[in-house]
Amino acid sequence: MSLLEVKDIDVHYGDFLALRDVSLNVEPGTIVSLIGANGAGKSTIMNTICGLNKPSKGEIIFDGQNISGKKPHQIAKAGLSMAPEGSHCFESMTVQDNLLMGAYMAKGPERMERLEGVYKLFPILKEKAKQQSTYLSGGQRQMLAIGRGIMTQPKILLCDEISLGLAPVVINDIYDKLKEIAATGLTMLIVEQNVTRSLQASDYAYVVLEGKIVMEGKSSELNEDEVNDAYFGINSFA
Amino acid sequence: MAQCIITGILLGGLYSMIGIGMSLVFGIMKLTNLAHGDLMILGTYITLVITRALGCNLIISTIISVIVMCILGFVIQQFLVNKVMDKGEAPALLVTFGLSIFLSNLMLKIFSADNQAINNSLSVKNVVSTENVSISASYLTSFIIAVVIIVGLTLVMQKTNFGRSIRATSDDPMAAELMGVNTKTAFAAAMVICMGITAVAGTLVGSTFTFYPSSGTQYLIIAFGVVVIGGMGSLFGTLIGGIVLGVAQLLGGFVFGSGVQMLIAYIVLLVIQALRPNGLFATSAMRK
Amino acid sequence: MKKSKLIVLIVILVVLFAVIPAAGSPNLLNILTLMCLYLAMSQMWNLLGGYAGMLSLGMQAFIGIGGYTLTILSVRYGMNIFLSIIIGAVICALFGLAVSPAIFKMSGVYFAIGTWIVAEALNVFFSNWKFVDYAKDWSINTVFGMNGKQLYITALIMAVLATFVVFFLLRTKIGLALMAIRDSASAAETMGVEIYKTKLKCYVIACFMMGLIGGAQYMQTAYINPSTGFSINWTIAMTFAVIIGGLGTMEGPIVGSILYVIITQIMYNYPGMSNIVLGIIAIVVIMIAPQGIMGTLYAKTGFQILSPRRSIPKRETAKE
Amino acid sequence: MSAVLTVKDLGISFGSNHVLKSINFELNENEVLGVIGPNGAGKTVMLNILTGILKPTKGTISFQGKEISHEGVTERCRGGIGRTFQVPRPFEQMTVFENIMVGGVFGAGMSEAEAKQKALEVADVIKLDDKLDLFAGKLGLLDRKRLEIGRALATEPKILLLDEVGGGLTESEVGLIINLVKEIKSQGVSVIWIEHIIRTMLEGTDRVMLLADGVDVITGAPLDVMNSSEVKKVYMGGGDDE
Amino acid sequence: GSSSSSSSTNEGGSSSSSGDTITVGVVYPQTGALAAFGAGTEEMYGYAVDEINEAGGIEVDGTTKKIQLVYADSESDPTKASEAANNLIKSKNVDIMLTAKTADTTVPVAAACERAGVLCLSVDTPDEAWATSDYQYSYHAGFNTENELNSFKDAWDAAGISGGKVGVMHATDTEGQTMINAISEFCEANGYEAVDPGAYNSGDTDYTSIINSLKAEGCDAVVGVMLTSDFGTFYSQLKSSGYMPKVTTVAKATLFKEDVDAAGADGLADGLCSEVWWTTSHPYVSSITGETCEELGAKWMELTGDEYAPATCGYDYANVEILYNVLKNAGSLNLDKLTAACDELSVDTVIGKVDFNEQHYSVQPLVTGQWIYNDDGSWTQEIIANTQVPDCPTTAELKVTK
Ligand SMILES: Nc1ncnc2c1ncn2[C@@H]1O[C@H](COP(=O)(O)OP(=O)(O)OP(=O)(O)O)[C@@H](O)[C@H]1O
Ligand SMILES: Nc1ncnc2c1ncn2[C@@H]1O[C@H](COP(=O)(O)OP(=O)(O)OP(=O)(O)O)[C@@H](O)[C@H]1O
Ligand SMILES: [Mg+2]
Ligand SMILES: [Mg+2]
Repeated sequence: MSLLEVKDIDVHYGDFLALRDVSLNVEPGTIVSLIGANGAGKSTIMNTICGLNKPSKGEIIFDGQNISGKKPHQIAKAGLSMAPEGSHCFESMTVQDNLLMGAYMAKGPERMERLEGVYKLFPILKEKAKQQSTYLSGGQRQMLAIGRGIMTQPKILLCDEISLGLAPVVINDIYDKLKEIAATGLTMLIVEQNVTRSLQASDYAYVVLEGKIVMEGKSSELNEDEVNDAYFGINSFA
Repeated sequence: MAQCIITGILLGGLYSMIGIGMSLVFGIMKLTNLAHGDLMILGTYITLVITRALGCNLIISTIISVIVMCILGFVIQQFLVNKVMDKGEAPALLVTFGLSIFLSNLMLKIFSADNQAINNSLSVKNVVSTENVSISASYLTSFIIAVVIIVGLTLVMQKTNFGRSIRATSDDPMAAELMGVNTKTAFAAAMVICMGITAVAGTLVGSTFTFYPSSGTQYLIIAFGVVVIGGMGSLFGTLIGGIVLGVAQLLGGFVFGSGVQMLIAYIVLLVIQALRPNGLFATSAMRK
Repeated sequence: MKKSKLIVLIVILVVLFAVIPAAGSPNLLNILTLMCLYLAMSQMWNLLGGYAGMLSLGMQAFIGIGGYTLTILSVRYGMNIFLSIIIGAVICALFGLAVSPAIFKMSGVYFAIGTWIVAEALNVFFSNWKFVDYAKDWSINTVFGMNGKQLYITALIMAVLATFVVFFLLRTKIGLALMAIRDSASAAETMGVEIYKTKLKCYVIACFMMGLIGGAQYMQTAYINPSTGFSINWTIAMTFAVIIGGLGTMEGPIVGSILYVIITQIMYNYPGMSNIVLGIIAIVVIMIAPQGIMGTLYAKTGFQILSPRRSIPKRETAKE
Repeated sequence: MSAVLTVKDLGISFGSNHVLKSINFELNENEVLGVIGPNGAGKTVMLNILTGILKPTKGTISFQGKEISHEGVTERCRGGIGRTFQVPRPFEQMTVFENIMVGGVFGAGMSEAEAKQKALEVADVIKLDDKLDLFAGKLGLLDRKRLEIGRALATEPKILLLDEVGGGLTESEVGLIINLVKEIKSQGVSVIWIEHIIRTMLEGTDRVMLLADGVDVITGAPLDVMNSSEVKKVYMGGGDDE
Repeated sequence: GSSSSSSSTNEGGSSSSSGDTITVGVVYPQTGALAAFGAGTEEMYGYAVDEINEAGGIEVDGTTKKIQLVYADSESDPTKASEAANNLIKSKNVDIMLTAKTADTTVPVAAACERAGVLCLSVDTPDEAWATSDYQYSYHAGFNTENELNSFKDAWDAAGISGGKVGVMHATDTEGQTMINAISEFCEANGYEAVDPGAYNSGDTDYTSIINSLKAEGCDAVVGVMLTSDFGTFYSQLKSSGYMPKVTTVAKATLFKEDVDAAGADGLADGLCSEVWWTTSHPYVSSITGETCEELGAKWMELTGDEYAPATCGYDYANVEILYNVLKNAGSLNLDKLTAACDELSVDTVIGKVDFNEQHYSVQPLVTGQWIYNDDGSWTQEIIANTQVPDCPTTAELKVTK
């Protein structure tokens, strides 16, 4: 049975129809990636799943529970967490408090354990633990956001623009670690701009074009050039 | 001179009581509550009415007033402020502006413009009375309560999961939701706490000074002054802000005459503001 | 073309307002005078609060200075009343300039509060200032001779002047800079916008105009003391008018102040209810139309008479 | 080739955090200098110093032979230093057209009429000519990045500082940005370009500088730098190349 | 219509008492900080006017007319008072304006009337506060600082502190300034020594530095003219400072029972002395009907349901009395005739003889009262001195405060 099942959803921004009949499935223990050009609707899909947008049609089933129309915090409590696009740190709080917020729903001692885990993944965050997150560089914020997502220890973690602004060394690192984490049973839905990396990292991929899913398949079976063609489609300028 | 400094510090305690609620609401919701003064005076009236009507002990009526104000805080947050919060800073500010006009005039209608004072024995008592120095019991009480509340609240905000969730909500409501925080409830909780404290401040003000329905404006300026000196959102800053304002006022009165004591306090305030535009202890959440 | 339509509209309005005194009753004249005065004030408040991002709670400082200058110069020194209010306006501009180094360090709420404190400080200062006879109640008997028509014309001039000042300011570079600063100060700065100077220009112009309007207001009121001259109620009235009309629109203050005066006139019949009703209206308007009447109308329909927007020239001319 | 910008021994600390220790480099006339470095290396900080937003603790910056360390933000902009922000900061409630005009009027000191013409020209360059009357707040990420560049161009800069304008863009969009920068360069503008995308460094720049540990570790031809052991060690990770 | 009055109205011809009524505007604080002053106003004005109308009205310009009152709220705000007066003049076309209840009301209303050329009759504001301008059409009956100080001196004398020091509590407002300007000379003339601890601003929350000066000088009495709220705050701080003068005489603060109660907890203001404008025991009678003050007081209680008739009862009635006599003497609504009638007016009213001087005001006498806090929590105002109105009986001896 799928852990997350999106069934035929439509999403509107005012009059603008941003998603049309989008359906997708995420099996437990897998990494699924969304691929698409800018403005294709990837963030919209992610935001709708975690309750920041309301679908005007269709439903979302998570862990056997219909979560469409629920509030983000209710969905988070059900075990679905997201590292949003643009990192969104709690600016006035220290790096450590930011991470602890990730474990908001957890019990005391467990929090500290998870914290150590994240520090191992991003040593720089440990260095800056007592600093206010406002002073982090662009990439450090991104790490903080991902770390915070991991702190929630969700059943499924959504990462939007996971490698935005990160140095290649860090990106490689993250993907290595994500594989490790996934091996322990964490399920993930990620958005990644780089097609090659995206296909390498994931088990299954969906290609989004102008609010519709235009292609899907096992990552290992998808052809990179076809994927590129699929999502550039009409969108090439040159 | 010594008298002025001591009284100034103690008066500062009362001032910071007046400022705490406003500082918290700003720190947490980025909301400048223009109705703060009127809400506080409403709290004062509730205490007064209960004391008169039930003839009960001041502490009990304060507790009832705190409860009523907490409920009111919840209602205001849920039905007014939460509804416009996501439309930007200005609309929420303007809602409190409307609320301020509405409340002060409603109180005028209900309680009439008569001056009032909350009956209590503290207001005319003193703790120490020597040739040179006398310490008023009500000032001292306010000061102690202020310190206790500020220390307690700081601990709650810094050390507890609840405090963190409120701070997180204040920084980035969307991200906080994603962490599982019910932000509307967090805001409401914050407002409830603020209003509870404000009710206590109201009682203290009512038992120290005479008041009337439109007194709110006067205390709004004081709350502003306290919060602006200390830095919006900083609890410790609120205490310091109160003391600075109180001492500036009293020393100003001592040196230049009573008539200009507030002028001196305002000038000190403006100078501090010009030198430290975000107050002495601004939380960096204010950095844009 | 659009511009000519605008000019026609303005001419019609001005002519209409100029003709009314001949036809209207004294009561109507009185109401129109009030409308014009509040309109002028809220237009200036809106210039700062709505366009320049300087939400001020201290505009009463300049109403007070304007009123007091009129009083002292004309009553005590027998100066011509119009000359007095112009001098008052100049004093206001200078005062604004003098306090600007301090209050311009503040921004956002801090600015709002800072300006209010300045006004409060003035209130206390005037109350303790021998030169103005402390907090004495002054009857401004030099303006007793002005009749309703003269008052109305003065107020009308203020209203038209204030509106045009705002309109032309926004059509100049300052307008462009203000919009940019409002949206992102740091980006504006790296585009070469001089934030401090731009804001200062607006502020000083608004101070000058406020002083002028304050003088005109006190020709009407003919009575002043520090606590009324420097009363926060002035700013409350302006704020109210701008909120319900629409912050950051040029028509907002016009619509808002007309409504404000109408509401207060109606509420004369229900003592004590006036402000309760105004408070409720303010809340309701913000709840259902956070951008005010004109702001919401603009967002919904694009309707705007006096637009600060820059039009895009025709392509052909561009590519030649 | 002569240098338009010379940076000598530039350093800055935040408290005990010595973010930049000593940066030295030259930017030549009509050159695109790529800057790479690990996250938190101080690339954005360096840009903020060059534009005058941050004050350095030491070092000198000379622009067109003139020392400019003491100049303010607007002064430098008018002098010919344009920049973009890592996170775009458009004037959201102004139209695209007005956004660009701001650059012309204040950065280049044009009259409004001139600025309008300039805005049209720039819009063609950045390919936003069909979105001129949209409010900037409504733009998508790519368009926001383009607008960032467009506004900076309108100030008629001698040098243009780009902070991750390709971040978050797809491969093909990155290609578009590379072409855009080439076009800008062809108009005689020198560029400093911070980016984490290897392809932009290889295809879009004339030289690349690696920033790490607060110093400029290595500067040189793109391919050489990207293949250098230093870059592999601190930036690319491991020995595996892209 | 009474076109006659329009000759001198600047507005030009809109006087309009339609047919057989004379429209009289009344601006007073119905709401706001001064609302306590306004309580019962409409009842008392209405009662007095009904008496006139029921007796057939008044003959002006050849026809007998009834008086019709139209009210407007000053909201206790001078700016609003001025707008309210304008509104009455412009929209209700009032022929004559009445106003009362503190300078914050009477001064702006008088200013509006001067501007519009409408006769304005006012009462119950201290004369100096009102008479700061050369009025043409405004007349006032009140009391002056000298009367006030004389009534206070009676209390000081009774306290047995002759030759002692008197601390002066004065705000920066007109009344406070008037008092501080007059006090030195007054004290010197009467063998006291005035101590000036400095002015305060109305609304101040802390009086430490003033109290310190009073304490340091060892004042035997405190005199002042203060708002109730200021007084309450000051007095409780005075008490908690551990120092108390033998007698405290304060004008304005405690005219009504509600005020003394509000001044502070548990009978804080017990023993406070204040000036008394009018009581039901005053020996005067109505110039309209011959009713005694006693009867008027009873009427007040009947109409308002209050338990006692405050000083405003007599002054409200007196304002209509003045209106009545002026109209009767002028026999016209012509502004010149009305002002002439005012200038010549000399009539015995329930607040004593009203006779306007060159500066258009008439000084009424005062007696001295002391507030006594009863065991059951109620207040009694005892009359402890009656030098200015000997026929008004005293009810008690002064009680010295400790
Ligand atoms: N809040 C909003 N209001 C209106 N339109 C929106 C909003 N957010 C997104 N859109 C529009 O919806 C479409 C999909 O946007 P979305 O952010 O989901 O794209 P994306 O695939 O995540 O792109 P990117 O790679 O740039 O992040 C775009 O056309 C965008 O302009
Ligand atoms: N105002 C500040 N106060 C304290 N530390 C700061 C401040 N600004 C930046 N820093 C620190 O300086 C370092 C460099 O930051 P900078 O933003 O320049 O990195 P960057 O090279 O642009 O990285 P990225 O590629 O991730 O954007 C970071 O470690 C950051 O924490
Ligand atoms: Mg996206
Ligand atoms: Mg950076």
